[in-house]
Amino acid sequence: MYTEKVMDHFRNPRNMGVIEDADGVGEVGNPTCGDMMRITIKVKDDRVDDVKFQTLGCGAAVATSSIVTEMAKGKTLDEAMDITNKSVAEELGGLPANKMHCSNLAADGLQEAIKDYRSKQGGGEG
Amino acid sequence: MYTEKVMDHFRNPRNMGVIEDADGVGEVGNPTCGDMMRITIKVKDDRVDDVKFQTLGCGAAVATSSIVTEMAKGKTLDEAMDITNKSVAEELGGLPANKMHCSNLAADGLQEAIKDYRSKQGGGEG
Amino acid sequence: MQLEHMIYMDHAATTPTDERVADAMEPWVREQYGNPSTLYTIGGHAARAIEEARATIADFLGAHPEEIFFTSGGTESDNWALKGAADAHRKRGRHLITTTIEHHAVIDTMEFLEKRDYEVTRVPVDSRGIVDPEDIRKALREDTILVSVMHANNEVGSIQPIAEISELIKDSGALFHTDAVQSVGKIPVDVDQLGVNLLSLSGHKIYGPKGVGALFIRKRTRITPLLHGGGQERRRRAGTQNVPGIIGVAKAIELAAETRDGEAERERALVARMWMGLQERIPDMALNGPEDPSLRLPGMINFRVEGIEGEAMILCLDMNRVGVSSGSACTTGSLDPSHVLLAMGIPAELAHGSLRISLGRDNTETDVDYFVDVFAPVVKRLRDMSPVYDK
Amino acid sequence: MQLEHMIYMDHAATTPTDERVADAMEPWVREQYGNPSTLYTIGGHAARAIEEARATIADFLGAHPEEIFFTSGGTESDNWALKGAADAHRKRGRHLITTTIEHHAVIDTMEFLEKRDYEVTRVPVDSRGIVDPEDIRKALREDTILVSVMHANNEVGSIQPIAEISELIKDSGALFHTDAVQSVGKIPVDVDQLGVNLLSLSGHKIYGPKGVGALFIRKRTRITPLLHGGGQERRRRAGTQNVPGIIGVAKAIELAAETRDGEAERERALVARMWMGLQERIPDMALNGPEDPSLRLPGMINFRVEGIEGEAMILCLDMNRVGVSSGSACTTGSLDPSHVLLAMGIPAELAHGSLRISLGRDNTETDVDYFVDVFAPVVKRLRDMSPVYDK
Ligand SMILES: Cc1ncc(COP(=O)(O)O)c(C=O)c1O
Ligand SMILES: Cc1ncc(COP(=O)(O)O)c(C=O)c1O
Repeated sequence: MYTEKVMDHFRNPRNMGVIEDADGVGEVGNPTCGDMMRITIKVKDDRVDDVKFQTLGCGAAVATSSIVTEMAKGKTLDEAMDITNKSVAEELGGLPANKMHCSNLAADGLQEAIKDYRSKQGGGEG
Repeated sequence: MYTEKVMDHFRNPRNMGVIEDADGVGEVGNPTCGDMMRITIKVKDDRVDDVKFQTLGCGAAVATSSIVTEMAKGKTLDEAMDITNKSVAEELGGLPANKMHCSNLAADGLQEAIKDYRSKQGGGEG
Repeated sequence: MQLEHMIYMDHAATTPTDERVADAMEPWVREQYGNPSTLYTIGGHAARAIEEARATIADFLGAHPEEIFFTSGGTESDNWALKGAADAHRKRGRHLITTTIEHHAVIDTMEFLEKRDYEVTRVPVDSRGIVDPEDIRKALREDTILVSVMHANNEVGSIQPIAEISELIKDSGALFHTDAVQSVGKIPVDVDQLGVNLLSLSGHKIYGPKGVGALFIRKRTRITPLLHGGGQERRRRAGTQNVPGIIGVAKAIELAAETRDGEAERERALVARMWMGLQERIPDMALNGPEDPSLRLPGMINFRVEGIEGEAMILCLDMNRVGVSSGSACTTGSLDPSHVLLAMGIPAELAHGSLRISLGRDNTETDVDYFVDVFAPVVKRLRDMSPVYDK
Repeated sequence: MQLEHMIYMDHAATTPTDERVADAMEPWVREQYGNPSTLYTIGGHAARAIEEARATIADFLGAHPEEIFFTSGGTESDNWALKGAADAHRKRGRHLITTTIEHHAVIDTMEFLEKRDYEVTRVPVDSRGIVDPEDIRKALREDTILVSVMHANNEVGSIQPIAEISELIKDSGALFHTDAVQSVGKIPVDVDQLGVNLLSLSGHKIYGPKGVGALFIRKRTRITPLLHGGGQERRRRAGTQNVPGIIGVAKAIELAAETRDGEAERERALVARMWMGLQERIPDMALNGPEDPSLRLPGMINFRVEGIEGEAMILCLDMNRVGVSSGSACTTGSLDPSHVLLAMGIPAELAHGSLRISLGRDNTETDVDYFVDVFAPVVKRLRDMSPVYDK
């Protein structure tokens, strides 16, 4: 049911873990729903310098988290904010219909992390 | 669906045909219903001396006609009148449920033939 | 069980499973037992195989894969189409239209619906067993929600003017169902050309397995499920799928796609040869159904034989190792003669004395000639026995 | 497709077809293609084979052959039992009783009936997943026409007190149906001992074929057909019978009769060994379902693992060539966690993190030990990845 790319990210998740002294933390989802992600980012020169994820959830949840870290790394914060759940799913070669909503939160998680970083900066741009 | 005995009587019907100068003729059934029998008998000393059948109908119709001639031959008329459609079916080792009614008329045909004979005798016993 | 010697001429009742179909099914019976609804590898294999099968069938019918739903056979497809459409549209209307020559899966379902507050109009057919599209149109009412007309009749083979009917009723808002169980694989069946919303087919009539079929449901057609439960078949038909059966029906369709037109021509010639032979040898018999072979299923011929009865013919033919069916009541266990023949105006006594021959891929000229040779004496024997035939 | 290396532990989803079953079916796929409703020899062979199969199944269930009706599987049997009984008795009442842990074939059918003017009471279960017979009795009303309680649950394996329930409700006039799809072949199932009027079973859960099942209908039980049409199955279930499937399910029952009790003991021991092994290696997990193994299906165990999610476990296990299912939503394509686990009072996050293992005839101690060996690191890996587990 999953594409090879989804399974590859599930089998070999990229950037799994926590950045201990993160500049921003984003948490989305909820264990009651069976899906939860935590994205931590390190920001340098208004760019996503490092990003890691932790995920509780199904194959789609893990794969979207993994790939969103790859997509975000090195991007400016504005560029990273433009990553959507839809573009994440596309990057994975598609997700099963019933996974489009429930487990496809990774872009939201990244955005939350960036927002968290920005709010800590007092709403400034860095 | 038919017993071996039914199929035997269907394959090798006994006493098939018409007695040209019959003492009694019985006709039951109706081509519209798909089943019709004609039984002709020859009576001697108040016994069924000879009996033949003609049948339009399914396997059960043919087999019951055939066996009723065997059962009747040599019997006194009173004994022959006691042959029922039920005893015919039993003699054949049973008939499929849906054939118990439609195609099991042979005893009726025999009785009609005997009645025909008796009525020609002016209602007397011989 | 000397099957190798049997001459089977009852392909409208069921067909031998093609060896290539049986071979295609076998791995899915033996090794590939995964449940298609599961997540691990063998479940995925089964799920993918089902989707490929769906695509094959869709392609053959000119439909989209998402419009094909697997069922347990023609009867379930018909029941689902009728009850499902009737239920889903009950608020809009309660009137259904069908014909007098449908298969019992439609007739009996219509009767059931009639007892549950639906109203059914049964449009008659002509003496050939063909419905007039105008009669369907005239039967339409404001509250007609479904029209069901079979594509080809299973007793006499008459082909119904489905495309013409759909043209006439397309603006009425009624759904249009056709039972194509007998036509699929034998004559062209294209859902767009026919203009139907719902179409039933069955595996075992096309050299495929028994107990599996499909219902075509055109996109955006509202129909209530008949089997509720698990999420299979995109939540419209619950139940763990019959994976080998589905693979088998798709393989059967694939083979039909390759051979249909040539085979139709071959069978039409065989039927013509048989009919010619029979007419030469046997007096007092007549064709049931359209004279024009193009209005009939290629391998099918139904005829009536004066003075004798159908089941007796079948049994005598079986004694000669020939398998055929009759239009007679006895075959179905009911006392009434074929409703199809009666609807065509054939008198009951002749309906009782009718025989259906349905040839198939395995029949040859030799079979046909053998049939004529054994059938002529059978008729003579039964007529000799008959109290009503004395010509 | 390295199936030979796969360790299959999802026998509650479906079972491998026993070779002897596949062998028994094969002639009926290939040579013996006759339609059982026809009159000639090969039709007769099929008809007789079906009646023998019916007798085998009846015998196994303590029923009469005339009480066994073949269907396309457990889902159809459940739909037929519920809709058929509801329809036939609708004039007497409109109230139905069931439990909160039924299979979707019952749940969804009940929901459908609810939308069609029936009223449904759903009796809850305790934390083990077992219903209290008293609660069923209390739910009875004057107008209750049907009670449906599954015999053994398909997610946690809990066995329901069917005989006790039938004792309590037998004077109520309500029909009693049990879905025995999971229990048949695994624990004793006798229709008189259980005291039911209707009982569903399915072929593919007992090493038999997919797409075939049966419904036991006790004599004199009124129930409306679900599939109308031809006169098959004594006019109660139309449709050309799936002859190979029917032969297959009977063969499966025959094999189950031979091996059931010994196999149950063997599987109970395997499950105990597995659970012991898992508890030694993995912290923070707990059993879902009855602790007492005699209240559970022999080969089944369901447990929750804190901090991780079911589908991820399944995928990781599949990477290790182990096939299992989860109580998690993701397996069914819905977003909600298992309704069974929730009904037992298990919090949603733990229901999401639950796994069902269902062992079968082909599993060995080696398989069980292998499972424990690969599962422990899977849990560790997923917990390492999890934002909610940091013990
Ligand atoms: C026209 C027609 N419709 C429906 C059916 C029923 O199909 P099945 O035998 O697969 O239930 C048949 C065959 O019996 C048929 O000929
Ligand atoms: C308890 C129960 N009932 C019904 C069914 C449905 O049976 P089938 O898959 O044969 O439709 C299943 C299996 O899926 C089941 O476990």
